[in-house]
Amino acid sequence: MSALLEIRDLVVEYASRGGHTRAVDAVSLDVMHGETLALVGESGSGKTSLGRAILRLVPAASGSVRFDGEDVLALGGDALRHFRRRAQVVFQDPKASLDPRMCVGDVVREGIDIHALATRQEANRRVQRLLEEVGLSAADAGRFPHEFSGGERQRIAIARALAVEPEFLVLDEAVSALDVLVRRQVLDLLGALQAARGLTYLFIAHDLAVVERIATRVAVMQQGRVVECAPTAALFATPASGAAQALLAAIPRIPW
Amino acid sequence: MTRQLVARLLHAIAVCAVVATSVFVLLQFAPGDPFATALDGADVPPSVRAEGRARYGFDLPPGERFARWTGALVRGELGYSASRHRAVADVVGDALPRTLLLVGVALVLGFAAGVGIALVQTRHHRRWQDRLFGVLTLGGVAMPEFLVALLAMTWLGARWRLFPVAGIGSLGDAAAWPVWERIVDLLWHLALPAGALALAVASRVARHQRAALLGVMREDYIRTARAKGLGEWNVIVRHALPNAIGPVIALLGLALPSLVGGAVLIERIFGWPGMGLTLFDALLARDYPLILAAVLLATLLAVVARTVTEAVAEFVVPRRAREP
Amino acid sequence: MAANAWRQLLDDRGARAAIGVLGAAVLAAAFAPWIAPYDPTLQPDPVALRLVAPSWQHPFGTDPFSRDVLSRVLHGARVSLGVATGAMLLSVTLGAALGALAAVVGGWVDGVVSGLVDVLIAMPRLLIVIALVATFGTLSPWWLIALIGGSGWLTTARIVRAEFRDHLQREYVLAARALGASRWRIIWHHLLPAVAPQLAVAAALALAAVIPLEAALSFVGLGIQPPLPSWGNILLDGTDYLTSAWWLVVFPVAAVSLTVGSALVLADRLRVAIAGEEHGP
Amino acid sequence: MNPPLLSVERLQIDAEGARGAAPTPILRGVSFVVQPGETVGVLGASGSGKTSLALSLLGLLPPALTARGRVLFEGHELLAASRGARRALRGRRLSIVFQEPLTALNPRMRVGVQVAEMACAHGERDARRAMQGAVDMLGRVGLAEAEVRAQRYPHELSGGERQRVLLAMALLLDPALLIADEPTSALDVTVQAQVLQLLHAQQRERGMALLLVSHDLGVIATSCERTIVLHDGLVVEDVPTHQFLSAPEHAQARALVDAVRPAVRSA
Repeated sequence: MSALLEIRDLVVEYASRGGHTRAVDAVSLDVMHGETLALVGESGSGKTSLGRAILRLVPAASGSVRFDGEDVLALGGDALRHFRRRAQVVFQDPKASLDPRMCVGDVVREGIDIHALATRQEANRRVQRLLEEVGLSAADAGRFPHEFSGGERQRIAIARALAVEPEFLVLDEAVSALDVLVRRQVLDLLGALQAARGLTYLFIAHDLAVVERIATRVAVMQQGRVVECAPTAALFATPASGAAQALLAAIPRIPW
Repeated sequence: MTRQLVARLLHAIAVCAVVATSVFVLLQFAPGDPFATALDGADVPPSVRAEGRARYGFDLPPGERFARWTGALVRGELGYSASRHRAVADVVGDALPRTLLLVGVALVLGFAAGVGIALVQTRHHRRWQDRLFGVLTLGGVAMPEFLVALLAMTWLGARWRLFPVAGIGSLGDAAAWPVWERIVDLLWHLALPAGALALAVASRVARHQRAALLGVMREDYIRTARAKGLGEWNVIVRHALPNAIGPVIALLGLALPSLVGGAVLIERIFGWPGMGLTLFDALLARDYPLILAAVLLATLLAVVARTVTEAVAEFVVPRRAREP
Repeated sequence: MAANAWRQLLDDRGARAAIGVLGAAVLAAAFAPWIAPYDPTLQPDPVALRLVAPSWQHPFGTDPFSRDVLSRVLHGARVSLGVATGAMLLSVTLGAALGALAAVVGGWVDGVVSGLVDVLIAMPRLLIVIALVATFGTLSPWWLIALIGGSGWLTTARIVRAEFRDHLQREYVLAARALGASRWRIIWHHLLPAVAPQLAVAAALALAAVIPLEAALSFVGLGIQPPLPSWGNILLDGTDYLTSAWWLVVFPVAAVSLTVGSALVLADRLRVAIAGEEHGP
Repeated sequence: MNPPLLSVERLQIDAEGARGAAPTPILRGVSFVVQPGETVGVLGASGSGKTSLALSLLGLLPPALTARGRVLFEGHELLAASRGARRALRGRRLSIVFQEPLTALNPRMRVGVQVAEMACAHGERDARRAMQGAVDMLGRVGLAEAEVRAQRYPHELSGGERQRVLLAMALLLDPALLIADEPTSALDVTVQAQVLQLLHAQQRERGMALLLVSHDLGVIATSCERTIVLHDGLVVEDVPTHQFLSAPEHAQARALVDAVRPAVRSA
């Protein structure tokens, strides 16, 4: 299996009082074609910054990111726009990540419009197909985000990301805000979509319990660094780093 | 802390420099000069006017006049007022304390009253006390200070003769009166102008303070305070007010320039011989040094007051949590 | 959800009353020539009809020149509200443009705009305007609009800049950027609709600031010049007759206060509606 | 059997409808009891009304919500009690720990003062003694260097430390019942476990009853003797926890258990 995404020595810094704070500190990671790489760490460990820097949503201070061989950090103009078609994102808070003033149809269509992927009629049909694909109905296109529950909103956000037919998705705490049952359903949906479309996922989470079922490999972050990266089963069986051990210990042991 | 102080000082100086320069430049474009208007009458021979212009440097090119004027300003000299036949510094020295008295009294009274009203409104949210003060303070902000002043002058002053309608002291040999009588007389004259101004301040403060308090009352820590079994007044005064008063103080700082503007009009209405009245007289007489000094000082007053309120706000409000 | 803010606003009794008063004022101004019982500049009998108290003939009384005060207040609305509206539109447009520019471009542009706002906001606006008008002599209403409007963009710029910066951080804007949306698309499709209610608040506040400013200028004789009536100069005519002719003060004061109060109430309720939307379900 | 410490009978909570619309029910007749010293978990998804339930017990519902029914606590009928009577109970006999420790603490007040205020609200006149009591308590809930930390502002402490401060406040006057509303949800996963352990240690030490409200089955299953499942404003399950885990009866309860079961088994 080859790497779709190669991250080398990536550094992300934020200006803060009296200098810079390193959110991501020289991280190197590969994400393979078709896999789900889970990125796990406590809040403030830099996992969200890493995800955003890969997508060029926040600037990287140094290092390199190669997507399918292309240098992402050097992209500009049309090339950047093309990259944005191929790599998409779903955020944590489905309430904040949908423009409350747009109806669902327009939200999902925005990517199609931006990249002029279809004529007006064809776009409408595509939006309807997408909504159905994520488990909503075509009639929902005319409704507004606030009329939906948290899980449904997250489905809308997934449909928006899929509208441009990406190969790679960053799922930034995409299920963390959801209730257990809904979370399970959305995870199932993500699994089905991955199988059907051959997607590659970078799955960011703060809780190891969430990723166990869906991750191929798990990378554990702590204070801006990746301290451990191993296949899921191996990491759960023999965690090497202190951070991974602490995260494992934190999973409640229910006395069945 | 020192760095912030220096930054504020630089800011104040920048504001004053900008104001001074723009006022000076604009006056250059203005038609006429003191010697066209101040020395009225057709019988003044042109040679006298020319001599006056030469004596006060009005025949120099604008650039040089500006250089001279700023140079003098830096040395603390404000020039000579042709219309008052006195040094500008003396005219200002008389007028400024009176304006400070007027604005200061209005500010202190208005702020205290405004915060008090807001506390009562918060305690009795949505009950009649809240509504009553809501209507009153709306009236207070809707009516510009000078309109309040006019109405107060019409009724309290002219009709019912409770207060004097003009001036800063009663006629007569004030110097011979005992001190306390002079103070009472001053306060009596101060009542209407300061009252009108204080009403405007109180209304603004009360409305902002009420909104800020009600916003804070929704915070989780208010719920925590209630869960302790604290009484409602305790909750409001100990927990809500300290968290809600900072923005209001800062806002008051922002509103100060308009307060100074209102004070200028009020001085004119009540004939209160402060900076505002001085400015109007100077404008009529095209007494440039005095106009410049008055505008500059009024700006300085606003800037200083704003800096002070910001510092106070910073002090009252310790660092808030900055975590995401 | 934006629609919610407007709907919530119309559900509010105070807001409806405020819109009603402002609407009535605008209608009165627009149709003043047809509503007003007399010519506002006509001086029928400066001796017999001087300072007549309110009556059926003259509901608001007459002024020292025997002119009908009701007609003058109505025509004054035309001038006062016209100048105020013009100045408000100018200041809000200017402020929105500069605030948006500062937030979106950032860097030195932001530095310049923010610095300018910081310096200018410390100046007493009324004082500066008075000084300017006094030096240039009296101005035409158009110049008044330019002067008052041009000095009032600061608040709007601050609000728009802060709102834009806030929304630029939000995930829905990030999502749009991730989709490849251009700056212009983000501004037009996402940010401007998002700040529209805030802009309405800024506009109402600007109106509430500008009406008294014009009144104050005219009141000190520096604004609208007679015989053209404005609320400020009707007051000016009345100051010499405070004890004898209360109607010269009360009616223009009421006109100014009602419109300013309505604008403030509108701004207030709109803010509540926006907040309710942000906190709501 | 002794009379229960807390007995909730047919508790209904309604949210005021917007402009004349009918009120929306949040709780539709909830009944349960808590015995002295017992640990009861209330499990529910977001929107199931569990936070409103917790707040209504203390009389802290926001004005838009109204509660009906009966809540008996140590012989007092809480919903009918006067404001003063309820206030006297709050904090002293009936305490609460909230979810978000950062926002639940006053940002402009030293944490020691905030804890001491609990004593002052219930009759302590000597400020020095109140402060000493607060520092002692902060030490007992495991805040290192309590004397120094008591002088800090909330944002100078970590999330776990802040939650300890809230706990110290709630435990200061030795209440008979502690309500913990999602006490760990806002914390990092590794800190969650510590705070839960602390909660239980304190509960055992004091023989206090604990009502633990959470959306997290893991939290409740590892620590509660009895589990109450709230769904759609009703109690759909009220059984010993082991029974709930092995044989949940209601469909919703079964779905909740199934959702976490496999993940936990392999861990």
